Amino acid sequence: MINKFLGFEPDESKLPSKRAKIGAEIDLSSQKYQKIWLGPNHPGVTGNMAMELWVEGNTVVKAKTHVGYLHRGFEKLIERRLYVQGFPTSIRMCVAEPDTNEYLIATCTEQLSGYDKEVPEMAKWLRMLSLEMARLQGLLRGVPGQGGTFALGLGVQWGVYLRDLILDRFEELTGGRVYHMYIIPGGVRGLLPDGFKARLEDNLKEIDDFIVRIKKLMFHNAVFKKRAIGLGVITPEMVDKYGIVGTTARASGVKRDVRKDDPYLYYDQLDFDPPTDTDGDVYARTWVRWQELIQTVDLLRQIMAKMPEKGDIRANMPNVLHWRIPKGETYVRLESGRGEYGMYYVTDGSDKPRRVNLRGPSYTHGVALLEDMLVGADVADVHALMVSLQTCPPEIER
Amino acid sequence: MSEKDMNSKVSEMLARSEANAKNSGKKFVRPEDEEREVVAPDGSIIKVNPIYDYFSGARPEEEKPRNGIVEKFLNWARAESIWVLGFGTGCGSIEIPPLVTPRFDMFRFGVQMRPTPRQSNAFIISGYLSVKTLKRVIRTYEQMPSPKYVLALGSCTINGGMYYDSYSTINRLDHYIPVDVYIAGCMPRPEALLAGFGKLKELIKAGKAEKANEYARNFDWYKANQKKIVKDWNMPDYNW
Amino acid sequence: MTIAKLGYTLLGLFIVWNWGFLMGAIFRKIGARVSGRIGIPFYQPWINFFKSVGVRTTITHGVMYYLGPVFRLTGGIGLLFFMPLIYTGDPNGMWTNFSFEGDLILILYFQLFGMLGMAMGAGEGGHPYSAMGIARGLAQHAAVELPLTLAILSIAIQYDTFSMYKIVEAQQGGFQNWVLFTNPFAAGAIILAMLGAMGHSPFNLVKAPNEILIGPATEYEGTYLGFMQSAGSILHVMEAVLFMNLVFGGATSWPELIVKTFLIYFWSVFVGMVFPRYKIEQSITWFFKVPLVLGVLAIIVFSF
Amino acid sequence: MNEILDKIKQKYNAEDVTVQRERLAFVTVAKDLAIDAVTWLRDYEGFSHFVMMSCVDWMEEGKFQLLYLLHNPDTKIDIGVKTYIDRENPVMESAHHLWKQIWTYQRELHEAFGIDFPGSPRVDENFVLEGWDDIPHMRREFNTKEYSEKTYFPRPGRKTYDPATYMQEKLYPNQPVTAKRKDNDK
Repeated sequence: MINKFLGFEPDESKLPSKRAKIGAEIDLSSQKYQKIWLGPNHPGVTGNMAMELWVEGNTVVKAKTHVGYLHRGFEKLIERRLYVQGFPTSIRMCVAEPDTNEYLIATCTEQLSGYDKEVPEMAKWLRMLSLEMARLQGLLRGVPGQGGTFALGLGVQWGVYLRDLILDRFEELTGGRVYHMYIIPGGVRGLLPDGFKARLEDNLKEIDDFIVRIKKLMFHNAVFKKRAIGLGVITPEMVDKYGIVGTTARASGVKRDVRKDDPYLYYDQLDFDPPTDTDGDVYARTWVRWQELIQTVDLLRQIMAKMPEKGDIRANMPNVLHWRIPKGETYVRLESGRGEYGMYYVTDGSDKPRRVNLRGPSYTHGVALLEDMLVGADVADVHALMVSLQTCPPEIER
Repeated sequence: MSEKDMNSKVSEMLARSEANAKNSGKKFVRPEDEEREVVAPDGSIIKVNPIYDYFSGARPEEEKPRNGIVEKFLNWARAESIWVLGFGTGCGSIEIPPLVTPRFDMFRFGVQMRPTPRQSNAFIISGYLSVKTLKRVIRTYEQMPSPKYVLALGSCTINGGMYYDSYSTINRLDHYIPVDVYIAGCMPRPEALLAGFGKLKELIKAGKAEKANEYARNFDWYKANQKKIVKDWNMPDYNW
Repeated sequence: MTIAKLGYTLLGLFIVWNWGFLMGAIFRKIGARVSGRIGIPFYQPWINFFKSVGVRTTITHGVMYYLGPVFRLTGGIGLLFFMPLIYTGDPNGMWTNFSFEGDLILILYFQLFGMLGMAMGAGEGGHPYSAMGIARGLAQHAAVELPLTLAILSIAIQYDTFSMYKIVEAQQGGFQNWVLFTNPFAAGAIILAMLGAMGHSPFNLVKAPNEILIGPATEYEGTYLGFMQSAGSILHVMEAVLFMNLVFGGATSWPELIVKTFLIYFWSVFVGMVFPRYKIEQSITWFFKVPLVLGVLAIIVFSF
Repeated sequence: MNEILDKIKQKYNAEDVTVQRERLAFVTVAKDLAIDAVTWLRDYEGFSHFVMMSCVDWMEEGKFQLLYLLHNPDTKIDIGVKTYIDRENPVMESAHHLWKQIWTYQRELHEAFGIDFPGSPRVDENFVLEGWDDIPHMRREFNTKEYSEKTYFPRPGRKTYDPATYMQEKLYPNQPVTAKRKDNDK
């Protein structure tokens, strides 16, 4: 009725039936299927999450994901904390790349209070440095981790060792190993320590070696190819339908990169081209991430070269304990290692935010997409599919 | 019994169980988990209570240590071979991969990961515990064979940490399961974890890590605390 | 005479048990070194064993449940009892154990025996992952057995005997007499089938922690686990001894046995270090390709 | 940007149009028209990427504000379609047929705010909580601190200070306390 009144008809061919059920239609009471639980106590799930699988032989006929094992109620907790108090809480939303949370909440408050233009140049470069380092440490765990899902543990051992080196650099820069609290509203907390660039460059050289070794270990490996090629294919049509972002979308040939689409900080001054692939299977996703590993190392070198030596690192901000932000709302996004990572932030003129809502890539990848992807998959491949979508449960349930 | 009789009996019973469900004040019992009667293939009627049947009806019992030197030797063996359950309950589990990799290699201290609770004797509670996870943690803890040890990571397990006011996470772990070693920090560094394992070894060798018996002794108190917060007590389909 | 023989056999069992533990530790250490770690101390398996035995809680799911580890242990001990460990030149001498004419058939059976026992135990344990693990294990074992049996038949035809002792005897007098060189097809089939029998990556489907927990052993704890650790160590050494006797000329002394079993076992660890795990259907297909063809060739060559 | 905003204004009587950034705008649309507006943006204007769905509790005004944030991958424009629904009887038309992930959001909002989306698959299932018997946890009137203290055995000895007063007392003990804060703990 309303459509007629408005003078247009929605394209019915694009709409599935409104009564569409999610998942396959099978008779679960027919005793033909066995129900097994993967998780929460299972070494094959990332983080703390559960998958309820109905299997016929080795094939999954229906899957349900269960989240909430890591629910802490961040969004509620931040509502009852001052802007600056909510900050250390918020960074624990996702542990895999905590710096992305810092950037989001800092930028949201800056944009709503009107200080976003006053963030000094040096601070922006340092933010980029810390974000790229966070991406690098995530990829160092993630790329060999995909081999780890097929029981190729050797790459994981090398990768986590190198990640420790990057965490050492974080420790120098920020004082924290995993949680840094480096990017704060108005700027960053500190300048680079003496000799930081040289030490980071040393680490990057080691990572260069590692990149070559992991290529030989994984991408030239017959068994890895046999298991990963053709597994969990995401077609380009699925990308918009499921809200797929980041490397997962890029592996299907859809170029989605917030750093290019909606450049933040100084990413428009850097020379890079997000890697893509066309196959959309687990192998392609891992391959894209491997290329992104090279690119991140390159970006870190570019950032270190272009970064000014000295400069202001903090904007002149009001007393944070009495900080009131006028009523407003915004959405800020960035490209994390897993894809578009955004935050919807609403203020109401008081000294506490009204609503903070995180949009993690896992929210769409880890529930709706994973459930549909698992149908027809082998039980042995469940872990691989989950890791290839970079599911990070804490950002689903927050 | 004829087929017709059987059918009428079944429908009668279904009606009765529906009425039971309405009358009983149990909120979170799903229809398939309710106490009900089923007809066996030979026509006899059996009472089943799925929740009771899924869980072990037996209380944990205190298991006395052996005598003298035998127990000392076994304690030494237990201390030098700590098998940790691979269950990342919170964000502290991101520091487990560094522990099993070249930098901090915990294997050299005899600490290994194990995928199933039946074969592990140490449980790392890695940080905050939401109520939903706590239920699984309790069940997992009860499945582990005695003697078993619990290491609690981070300030969240001590007093709630920065989630002290959260509606979803518990504040004090030692009210729900006994804790042997607390490792403070948010989150504790891998070195701190290794030190925690060192402390646990000292406790085991001194024969002081008998918290499994303490759990059995104070079982009622622990269960009362657990039941206070875990309202939906039926496990979804853990029926093995 | 029989009593002395039994004594020697039991002594051999003790040595094999310890050597199995030590070898397991050494290989875990090698794996650790490749990753850049220090790895477990070499005495860790013994501590693990004593700890497992000292666990206070025992849970049983029925008779079959605890017969599982017992059967597995029996499989290992059976292999040891009826296979000559060391060739001394005397068919009734020490270390030949209770080898007899036709023991090869019994040994082939004992190889599968442990897996069957575990299947019963895992079934009684009732954990769905145990069932999946054992189903994978039996399927893969069947795929391994086919090329292995063909190769062993070929060797039997070659030496016209089903006696392990005679096969070892025929290979004495220099490495040019080993089956590895006299019957390369059978040797190839056995060396490839060995990968599956040893159960290392890429064929470690039975114990696949990130897929099916730890497979058949999921429900076992305490003393049962201690038994299974012992059974595992004995089985590993005895399978290496089986392949050594079949292909690599047997051993004439303990040091030779230790070096040869170490190298044979190293082959599967070496492959496993750099390869991920196959899925069960891929694994079975793999055994039905090259190893099976080699096995068939070996039969054809020696039948005519 | 202005072009598309004008179209929405014209077609759906959009009010309260705020351009937050160069390529981000929020518009408010009546409750009955919201899903149509979203469908139209998706099918005809190329906003094919669904970014997120969110809800804000405006308790004082007795309203829930729902947000559908859409992104156009070609023009790189984001438009947040907002709509207000009654807080007493929160029911909203389901949009699960538009994008596959929306049913997850609707399931979460159903649990967190108690908003009903008739027809949405699995909307009644628990999302993050299990055995929750209090009011929906993300509503403003739900006091999480009180709930936690009542339920989870707080360890004695923990003190919570108001940062402003505490800092003033510590750093400037001689001056009278001025930084009093109205305690609006929620």
